[in-house]
Amino acid sequence: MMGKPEGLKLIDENGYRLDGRKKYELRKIKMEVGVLKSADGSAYVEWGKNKIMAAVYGPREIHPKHLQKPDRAILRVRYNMAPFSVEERKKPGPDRRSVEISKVIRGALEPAVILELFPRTSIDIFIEVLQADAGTRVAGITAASLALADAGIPMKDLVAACAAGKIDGEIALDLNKEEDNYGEADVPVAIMPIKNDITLLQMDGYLTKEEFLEAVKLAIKGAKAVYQKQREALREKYLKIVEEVGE
Amino acid sequence: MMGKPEGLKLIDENGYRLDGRKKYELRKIKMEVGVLKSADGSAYVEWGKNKIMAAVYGPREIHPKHLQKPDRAILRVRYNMAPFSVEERKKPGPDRRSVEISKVIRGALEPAVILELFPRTSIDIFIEVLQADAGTRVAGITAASLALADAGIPMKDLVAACAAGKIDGEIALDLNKEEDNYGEADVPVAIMPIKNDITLLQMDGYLTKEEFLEAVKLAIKGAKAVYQKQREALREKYLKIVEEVGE
Amino acid sequence: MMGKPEGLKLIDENGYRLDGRKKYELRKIKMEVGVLKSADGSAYVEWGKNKIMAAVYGPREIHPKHLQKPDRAILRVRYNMAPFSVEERKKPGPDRRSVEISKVIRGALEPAVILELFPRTSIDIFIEVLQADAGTRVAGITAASLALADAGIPMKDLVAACAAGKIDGEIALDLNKEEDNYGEADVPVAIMPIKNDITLLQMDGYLTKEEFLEAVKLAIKGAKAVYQKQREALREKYLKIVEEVGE
Amino acid sequence: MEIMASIMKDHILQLLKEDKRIDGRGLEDFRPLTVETNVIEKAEGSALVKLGDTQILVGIKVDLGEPFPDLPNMGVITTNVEFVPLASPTFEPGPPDERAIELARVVDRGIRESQAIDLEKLVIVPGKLVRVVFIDVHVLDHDGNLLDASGIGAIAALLSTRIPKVEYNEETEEVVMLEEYEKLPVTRIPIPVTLAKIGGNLVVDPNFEEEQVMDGKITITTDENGYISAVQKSEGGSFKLEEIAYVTDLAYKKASEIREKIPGL
Amino acid sequence: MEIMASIMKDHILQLLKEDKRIDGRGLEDFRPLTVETNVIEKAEGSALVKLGDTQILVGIKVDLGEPFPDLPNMGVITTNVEFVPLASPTFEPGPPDERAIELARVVDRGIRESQAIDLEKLVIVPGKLVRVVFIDVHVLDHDGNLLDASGIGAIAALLSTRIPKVEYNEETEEVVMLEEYEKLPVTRIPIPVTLAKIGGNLVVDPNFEEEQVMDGKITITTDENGYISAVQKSEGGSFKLEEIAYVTDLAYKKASEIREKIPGL
Amino acid sequence: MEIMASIMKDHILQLLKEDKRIDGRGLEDFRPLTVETNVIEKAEGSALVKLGDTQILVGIKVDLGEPFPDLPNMGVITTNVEFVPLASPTFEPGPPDERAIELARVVDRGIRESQAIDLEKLVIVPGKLVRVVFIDVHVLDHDGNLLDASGIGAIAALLSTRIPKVEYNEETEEVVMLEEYEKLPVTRIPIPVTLAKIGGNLVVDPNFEEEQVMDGKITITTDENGYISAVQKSEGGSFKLEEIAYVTDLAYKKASEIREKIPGL
Repeated sequence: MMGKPEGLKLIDENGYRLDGRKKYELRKIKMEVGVLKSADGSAYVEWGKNKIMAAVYGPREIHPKHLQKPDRAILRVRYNMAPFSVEERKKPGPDRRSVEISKVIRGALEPAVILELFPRTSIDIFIEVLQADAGTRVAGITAASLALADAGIPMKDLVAACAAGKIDGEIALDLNKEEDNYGEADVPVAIMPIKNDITLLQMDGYLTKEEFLEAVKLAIKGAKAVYQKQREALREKYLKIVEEVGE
Repeated sequence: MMGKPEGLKLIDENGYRLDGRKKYELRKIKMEVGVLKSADGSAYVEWGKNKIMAAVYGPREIHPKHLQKPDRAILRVRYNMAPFSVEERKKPGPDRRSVEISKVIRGALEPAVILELFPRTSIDIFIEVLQADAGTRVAGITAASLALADAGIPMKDLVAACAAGKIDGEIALDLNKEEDNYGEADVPVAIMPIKNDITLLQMDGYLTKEEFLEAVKLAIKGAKAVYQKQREALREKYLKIVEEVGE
Repeated sequence: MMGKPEGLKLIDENGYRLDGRKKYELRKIKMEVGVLKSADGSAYVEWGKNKIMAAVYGPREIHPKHLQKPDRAILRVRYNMAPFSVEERKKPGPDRRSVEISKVIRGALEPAVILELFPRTSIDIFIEVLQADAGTRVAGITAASLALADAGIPMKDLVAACAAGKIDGEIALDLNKEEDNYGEADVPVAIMPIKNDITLLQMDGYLTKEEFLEAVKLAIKGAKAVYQKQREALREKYLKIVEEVGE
Repeated sequence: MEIMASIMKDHILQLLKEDKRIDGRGLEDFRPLTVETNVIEKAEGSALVKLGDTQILVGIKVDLGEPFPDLPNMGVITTNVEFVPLASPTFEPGPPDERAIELARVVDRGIRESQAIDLEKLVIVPGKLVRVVFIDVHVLDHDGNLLDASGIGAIAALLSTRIPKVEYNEETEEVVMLEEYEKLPVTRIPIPVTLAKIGGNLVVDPNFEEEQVMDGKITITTDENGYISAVQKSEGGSFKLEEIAYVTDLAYKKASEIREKIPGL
Repeated sequence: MEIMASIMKDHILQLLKEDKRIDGRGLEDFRPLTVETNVIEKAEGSALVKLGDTQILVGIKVDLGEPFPDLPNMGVITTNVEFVPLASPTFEPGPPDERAIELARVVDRGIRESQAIDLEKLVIVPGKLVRVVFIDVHVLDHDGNLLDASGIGAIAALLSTRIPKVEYNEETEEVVMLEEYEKLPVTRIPIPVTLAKIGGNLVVDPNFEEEQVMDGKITITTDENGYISAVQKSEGGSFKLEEIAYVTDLAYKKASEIREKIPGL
Repeated sequence: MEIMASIMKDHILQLLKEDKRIDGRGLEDFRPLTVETNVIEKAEGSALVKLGDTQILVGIKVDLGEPFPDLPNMGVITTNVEFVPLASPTFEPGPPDERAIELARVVDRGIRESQAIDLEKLVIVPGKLVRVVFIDVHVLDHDGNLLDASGIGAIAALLSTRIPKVEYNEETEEVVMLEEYEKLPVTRIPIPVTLAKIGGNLVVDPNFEEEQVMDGKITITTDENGYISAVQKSEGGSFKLEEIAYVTDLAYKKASEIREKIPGL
């Protein structure tokens, strides 16, 4: 949230946003499952200008053995930005922001994964942001959840994610970079849609209670739309396999 | 030891130092034992403006197993300064000075601890300098020794410590920050008072042999006074326990 | 390869180089085997102004056990420059250049060492550049190979190394620092002379295929001359031992 | 260890069925809280927070420095948290781990997004020279809920901060520190309130044992104007929408109570 | 694992006796190669390379900065390679290891020594202000021969790079970015070609399995003028002089074929 | 290993009962010492010290740089020690560990506190430009008592140092290095002398085996004016006051003998 340039309007008189969307409209989202050979599961998500790749390795042996849990797998998540993914080149390696995001993404995915099935192993999730334009963490969760499914990891539900925020005083869905920079708040949310369980919830900004809850509800709606796209992407992958096996 | 400002007198014509002490006078010292819940033993020492907390964990399992000794415990010491403990904010994390001080403090405490009783374990001592005003290492040793006793670690004797130094050409006890900056030498000493064993001895400055030995003797006297305060602090803790059990 | 100062000639009209050598002439090389007490094997090489010390430790137990190979020893190489070894003081610790050189030196020595004889162990080679003047990697390989022999590690052959390069448009042997800076290419080569096996080959510069192969052949010739000196140095060491035993 | 943890979990859950907690508190009770300021004379501001057996020391240092290039008219605040191994057997020496980094960032957001400090008043020469405020949180004893204790300590320490006034001489381009002192421009009092979810129950201000067995937790930072300036769901577990609404309401209430305990308010 | 490796090695060697490879290629065949540029809009240049199942993404960022003191009349290029753990079970999180560093340095040498970029044209104010070109190689999927894929990606991304023209005002000493864009001054197209040695056989463009069992490998980078700008024998193993000659010839030939696939050439 | 150590300890203690040492020396004897200077031509000063089988190489590099803000009229010296793994099976690659740091700091204090180098003479422009002297100690072979060898090497290397004279042009604010060379202003010769305590016995210049079994050690650095400039009790063990007095006396005596061996004195 930075100081907004004088006179910049994020929503015009007709209710359109700078990129032409309406207040409750998602950016264009493309998903593809199974994009990497080396990984046990993988997915690629384009979400507006965000380009995110996720890979899953595991369940596999844990190297420093004292990290093993006798009764379940451990989930590890690494969210990373490519140096060229942002306007100003980012120095390689984790910064404090990506350490925090990796941690909350792990907390968002953990409730969905049935870790008890694979004691003493790790399931490692790697999220690479190849291009960033606000909302990378929800896009990353969405991609990681697909990659987990692609890897055949048993899950209670897919995790779908989306953000809402406040721009020009109004609650709006799925902020892009400019909106995030000059808006008043951002509320990323992840859910397991079957039971409406919220597994990620953050807020960065300044909101009344009412605005906050409105944003959460809107983000949940967005996440449900994302969920449908996730299911389609998995179905496509499934059909492709069936086709290949049929050949 | 920096260049002393023109005309600054550290001892006035009546033999008083800048903080009103006489040459052989200690700063005001307060000690409290058992100040932390999480640690196995702990102590807090205020020594002039120094504020030092020490904690002991152990004997406990050592994580990188190759560090284990089959016939005794290993003693580990970490001396650390809080970023706000000094005039100029100190960047967090160990610098070369604190690495050296941690090492010599370990050497000062090791002779007192009966390590043979706990093979394959570690006894970990953490010293946090919350405010620093010269003499943190002797205050830290004093606090750590109390924390060891509080943790019930068997010892041959308490380790008591104190420094002496040279200011305005004279040997004086227990330099404060200003005296340390503008003085000619600092001689920190730690002893096990029962047998008069010297377990820490350093000198930073420029002294004749006679001055050096005079400073050592004076510091030993100071350490013996500190020893009495340590015993009182432990007695107070003991009485408190007796009281609580009695209730 | 930097921009050459206007008018600087690296080879004069009589075919002499700046340090008085002819095109195909090696710098003066001195070798001594068994120069360190602590190491299992060691050697010191002066090659022009290069001063290089190499030590071998092993076969010995590997500390992080997961690095062990059940069927052979692992070879580890660390090439390091002393801070005072170059014109501008070098900050201690490995930089990207020394990481790469360590890796290619390992690849140059590995084919010669019979690693299968010592499963689950490591053989550690340390190369310290005490003074650098171009050609430190070939001098380092030469010294390391002697240190391996001194440590009694069974080898198929000694590894001998030498570089050739291009200066003032001509292929020349064993460039010194000035020639390396202002020359057009440098081609370091290591061989096992018995079978003419090339175990190190790099090229840094800009050469036609013909020039490149000419440089390789010339470097091989140089390495063979170095090989003779290695054998002499080992013979001297052997005679010294015989003498000592005889006493 | 794992067995002890599972026995402890059973015990805590059993108690929660009857709305009881392991240390006897009600579900909506904080532990006893004391906040003492000006405990470190060498720091420009400081606060020692005791929340039950949890102890946090916060020190504020204020330096002069350059503003961020994209924010030339704002001072700089930076929040750092040290989980020193003195405070818990679960802390290791070394640079801040993910727990300490998350904690620092949530405390920082609560302060920054509420504009608790008027950063524009920290500018001395726009684009060139501003005050840099270091908020250093030093954990002394970890008995749970470090985040609330740290957030309370941070704002209390900021409120206690006194800095020398400065005069800038435009001609000589020199800065003179005056003998006179002024307060930091603290305009709002954001307070974080954390609830843990344990087997379907929500408890405020979880202690160490409760944190060991909880599924997840959520922190809501609110200020005295009725605004939320930071929300963070942390660890695993999940929350229902109604739970979020409940947690938010309780956060306002608890924050008001806590604000009473801060010296000088 | 070790046993599987030895069985795989036997299998690969058995096939090689009949000049066959594990994936059906001939000894001198590259895997299918595609090069797509301008895939990252936020980068000044970019290229996605697929070489069989190996995938590499290269991004180019161009900043302004100071030249090296000893090279006041030259812009700066710097090559970094990230082996992110997404790309292979053999990669670990952390700073570049020796494999990534070697790869970056060989790619860098191939470009630098051929003077593929006219560094003098990157100078804005001699000795003071130049363009700094960051070549960032991001490995996405490691199925062998990362070096050739990276080298191809680097030069393709450089060729695709567009940077805003700048105007330097000598009086105000200010730099103005113009709306007009220009290409990077790329003057040569160096292409690395790698051959692995497996039990006495030489195979070009080794895949992951082949790399697991190879003795060593050699990379020759050549440009369209018939010059070699980098050679690197890597890993263990050894080569005969005649093999070096063969490898060099093949490198020229393969590089010409690869150059055809680079967009915009 | 542990058993070998205990057998060695018994053996060493047995000998010491008869005032004998494992290598045949008397309790107050140093091992043979040689000091050779100007061994590294590329360094401004250097010294190779052999103390028995211990070998230390010290290089001195002198740069130009800024003084510390609080010491504007003083040049800068900085001492670094590298325990490179070539020198001992007990050394690991990596940044200096606590042993190397302690050693560097004690050597540094011995030189600094005796004002062995006249730092005021290293100032070129007060507050702005001074000479920065890097003392780099490189351990080549560790057979015990690295500290004395390093201290001897450091002062010998400083004595051998030659630096180009400089001329500062106040108008152009440029520094010109002249062809003429001058010595570093070394005014005192501090020498560290170390004694180890082994089972109640004190032995000077402990070798590697003695260090393995010693309880602790003490180093006294003295100069030719009869002053002490550094004292360090190191490792465990304890000393009586009378032992300190004895050690100090012996340190003066031994330092005088050692000073004779330094070239150019």
